[in-house]
Amino acid sequence: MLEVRDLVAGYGQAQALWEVDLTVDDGEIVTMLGPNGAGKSTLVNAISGLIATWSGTVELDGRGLTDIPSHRVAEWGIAVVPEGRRIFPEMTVVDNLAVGAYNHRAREASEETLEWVHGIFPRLEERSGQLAGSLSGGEQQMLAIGRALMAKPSLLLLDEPSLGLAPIMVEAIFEILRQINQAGVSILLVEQNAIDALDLATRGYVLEEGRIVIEGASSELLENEALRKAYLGL
Amino acid sequence: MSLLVCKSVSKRFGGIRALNGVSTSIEEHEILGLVGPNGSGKSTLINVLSGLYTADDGEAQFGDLDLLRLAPEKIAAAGVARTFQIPRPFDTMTVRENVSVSYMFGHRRHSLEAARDAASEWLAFTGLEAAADSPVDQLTLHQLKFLELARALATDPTLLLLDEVLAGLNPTEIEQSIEMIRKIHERGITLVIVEHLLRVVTSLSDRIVVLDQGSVIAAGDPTEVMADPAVVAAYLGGRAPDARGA
Amino acid sequence: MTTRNKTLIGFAIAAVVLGLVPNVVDVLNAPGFYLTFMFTMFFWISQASSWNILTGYSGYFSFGQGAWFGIGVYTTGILAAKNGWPFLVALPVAGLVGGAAGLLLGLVVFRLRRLSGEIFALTTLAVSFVLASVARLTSLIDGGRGIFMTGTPLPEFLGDFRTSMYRMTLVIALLTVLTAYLIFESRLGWGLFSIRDDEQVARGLGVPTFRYKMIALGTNAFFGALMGGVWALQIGFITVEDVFNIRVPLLVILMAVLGGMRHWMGPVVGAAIIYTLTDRLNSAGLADLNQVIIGALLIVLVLGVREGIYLRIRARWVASAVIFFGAMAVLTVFDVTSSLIWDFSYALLITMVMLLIPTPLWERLTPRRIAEPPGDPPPELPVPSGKAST
Amino acid sequence: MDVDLLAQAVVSGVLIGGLYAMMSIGLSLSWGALKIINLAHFTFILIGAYLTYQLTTSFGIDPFLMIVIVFPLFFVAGALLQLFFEWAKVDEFRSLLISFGLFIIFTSLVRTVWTADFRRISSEDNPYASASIFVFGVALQVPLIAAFIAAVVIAVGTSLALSRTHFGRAVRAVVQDAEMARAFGIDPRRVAVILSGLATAYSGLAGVFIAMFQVLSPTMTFAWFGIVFSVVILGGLGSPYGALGAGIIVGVVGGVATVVWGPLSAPLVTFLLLIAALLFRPAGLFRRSTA
Repeated sequence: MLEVRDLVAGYGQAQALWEVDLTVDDGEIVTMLGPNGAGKSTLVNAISGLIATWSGTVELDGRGLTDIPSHRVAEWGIAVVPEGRRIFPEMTVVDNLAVGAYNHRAREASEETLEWVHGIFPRLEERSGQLAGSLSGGEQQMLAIGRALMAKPSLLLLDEPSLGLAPIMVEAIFEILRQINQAGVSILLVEQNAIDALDLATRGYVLEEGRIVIEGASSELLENEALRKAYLGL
Repeated sequence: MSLLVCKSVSKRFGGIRALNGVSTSIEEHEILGLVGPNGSGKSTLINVLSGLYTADDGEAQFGDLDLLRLAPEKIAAAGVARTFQIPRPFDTMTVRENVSVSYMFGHRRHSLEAARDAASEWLAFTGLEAAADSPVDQLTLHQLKFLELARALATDPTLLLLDEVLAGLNPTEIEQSIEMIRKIHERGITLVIVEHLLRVVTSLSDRIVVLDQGSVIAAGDPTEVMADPAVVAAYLGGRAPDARGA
Repeated sequence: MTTRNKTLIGFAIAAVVLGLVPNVVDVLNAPGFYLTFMFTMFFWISQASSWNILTGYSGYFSFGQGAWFGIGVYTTGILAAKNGWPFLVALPVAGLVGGAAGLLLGLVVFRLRRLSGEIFALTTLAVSFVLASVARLTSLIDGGRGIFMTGTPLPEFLGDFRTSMYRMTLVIALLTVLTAYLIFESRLGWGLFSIRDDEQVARGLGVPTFRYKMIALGTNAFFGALMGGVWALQIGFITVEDVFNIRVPLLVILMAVLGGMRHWMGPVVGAAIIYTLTDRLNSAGLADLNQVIIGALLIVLVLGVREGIYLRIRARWVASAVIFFGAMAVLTVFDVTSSLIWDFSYALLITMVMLLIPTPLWERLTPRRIAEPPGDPPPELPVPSGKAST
Repeated sequence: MDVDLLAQAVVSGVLIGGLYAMMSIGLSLSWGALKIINLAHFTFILIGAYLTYQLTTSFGIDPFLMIVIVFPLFFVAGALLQLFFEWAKVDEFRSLLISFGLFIIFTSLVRTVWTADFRRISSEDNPYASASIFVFGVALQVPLIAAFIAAVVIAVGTSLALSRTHFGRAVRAVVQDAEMARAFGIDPRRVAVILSGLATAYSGLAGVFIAMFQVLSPTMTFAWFGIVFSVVILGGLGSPYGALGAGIIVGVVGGVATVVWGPLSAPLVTFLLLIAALLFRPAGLFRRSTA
């Protein structure tokens, strides 16, 4: 469903991605691994339209995303859980979720979606009226995921959801991602935490210094020496 | 001999503990690599040591000064300089003026006239002479990073904290930057480099300190440290071995 | 000879030439409004330059010029007019009181918390409102009755009233601009510029930001009040409404922004232009149109000439000189207008039109060599070493 | 001290506070949400007032009817102005300078059209000016009561809109993180244009009420600076309830100071309050502290 071809992107003058190719099929969980600064966040931001691509194409279900205004991307079925969560801190939890369902397609179904999201994250229902900025790190991550789900995406992009969370919370979040996937949402999971991510995903890519250096099934990648090399520089 | 000794340095942002009692030391004339996964607290440590953030707790002895209790300008005057990951040049000034200002203040005070000459020296050292009289908005990222270096060097530091000098550069530029870091070190300046390109850090550093979730999880010889299971787990994730959080 | 010495000699020449103007006017028996025109311009040049020492140099945007001006006006008003001090003794006291008030404000705003730009700006605005209210309430200052300055005696060596005003404002304007220049060419100046560009980085490089900001604010307030002290005489009857209104800060901002805040000459040029335009349009009975033109000019310049008119003139100095002096010559020789001031303002307007041409268009219209001032090497483009392929 | 006088001062202070709030909400929204310190709001109020004067005087339109005329007219003007700001890509500082330029232009245009003479709607065209209602023995001018009610409606309405509607959530999302808002389908530009229209319309309405009971002069904007900035800062940027609360505080404090220390002391007390707020609570008195 998602096809990225020859994607080149960066910030200002700094090029961060060199001709990246990747695909996510319907119903898949694909993970994009790589150490700090490999260009993973740039990739997420370029696909979700947060930054302009320099060249190359991004297609969702055969429709090109690179030329539409970035506020339309949500309408087309891509939702993002950005690095650092970036929830709206001075809005309540329920308002954050409502913003997630802002696009017209999602807005009509927002009540049912909200029920679904509350089912996945009962904690968010308990905290409905609370300001999002006052939530704990783990709860904020749930909110960021919940907000993205409210957009009724066919593809969910996650940028390092495990960042800064206690291992037990990481486990919980990844378990929920599996649930979400079973409900029919494809997932592109960008992670530094390779072992947990590969445990979840069917396939994976490894990004190093802006280029994809390895790709393959999760089980193969885990054994791949190149993965360690990419991460640990040894 | 230790140039800088950090004892249980802590810094919280809201509910997040960015630095959780970091204790470590920096030896004279060494290159210390400071590494760790995203969000592990490396940049926060640099920001605390350079006075940009106020630490909540701990001390950082530099000679008989505690850097954590000093204003940033006093830290600079003591001989500690830093660079920023995203270059922050003075953008209404030319390249030369940027460096001159830093020479005028910095570690010792100098006159305006002396600063013009000294700036040339540091611009030559960093290979920026050709761009000396350009406004900074005409520089490439690579040049801006070298300007960060030139400006920090012009303060005449004994300790230089480099925050992700290589981020955003292409392979050729990375090679050039590594050469530059070596040259700086040869001048007798002690370096702390925060870097995510581990192959570069391991080859450059005399010693490595690994941070994870605001704590030091390993320190020592680069190759040994990077093979430490706790470090591997910090980077690759998965079941945390018992060493975690030690 | 160094640039600095050249500039200082320039100041000396300007001082001598301008100092002789009253004598020339006397000899030629020229109308007295020339002197009034010029000393009012000196007033604005000094106000704008002193404001720029704080705001242009350090980047801390101040709406407080009216406060310093007002402190000066009222200090000489109280000391000289109400208590009979000799004017020339009261005058420096006015400057010092203003400077002290500036430092006091600085102590609070720079120490208490790191105020963001707009909050600092509003605090300075509020300070002038408070001063106005205090003056209105306190009978020791004004008490709503106003102060008559007209009877204040001036020393005889200064000449008649007009000449005295001219000489005093000239000296203060020269001192203000000279101070602005000396700061511009000093460690203090560079420290302030670095604060303007990035205060955090400046501190990190060792700039004593608190002290420097205090000096800048103190200097601004000192000169603002000193010139205010003289201006009390010109106002004649001092009232709170005339002194603490929003006019002084607004015009000063306009002048400095128009002329360019990044250079010590910017406010000088800006004040000269704005004051000339204002004065001429007012005398032509077009006071309202005048405001419209100035407002529009401000918008156009903020959008189109971000560096300010002065740096534009430097970049196009040949064209500026040719057009300005050419126009002056033509207008004077053919006696088109009724006075030299009109010639001057028309020449100024024509030159401004040329200066408003956007830089890209200008560069296409002119061969590059001509636009370059001599002595300044052409800016070289940096050599991209190993630039990222895009 | 006369208790009756004090009571009168408090009650009319509350009412005039409503007017202050209405004068300030536009600037507050523009500054807080659009990051544009739009000094032109002072002239929007002025033009709203003069327009009311002109149309009521020339055509005998009921002053209250002006609300329906001014609102859409000023909404469009504000929207256009925002498009201009977007086109010019101005930052906060330059927005201050540009809107200052607009301020100068509009003020002198008002002076050109209506001259510097004092203007007041004649009592034939404006029967409300002299009408009073007695509440608890305190005489209250009808326009002032109307202005207070309008201010409450605007503050409550805007607040509810911001908290309950899709548009309101979009506004808050854009203010807090425009990039994320965009990622979820919000077009920040559209939001800004609508908001600017509303803010400008509110300022125009304040002018309508001012024309109903005050004598107009082109220089009256200068007197507003202190009050409006006090209300905006005390109330917290971008907060309609804050502006209402701060307006009432400024109104009451001014009224009480007048009774206790005389009319001249009112601005002093107001501005001291403002300075205290700037130094100790720059985020405003009513803001929940989040960080």
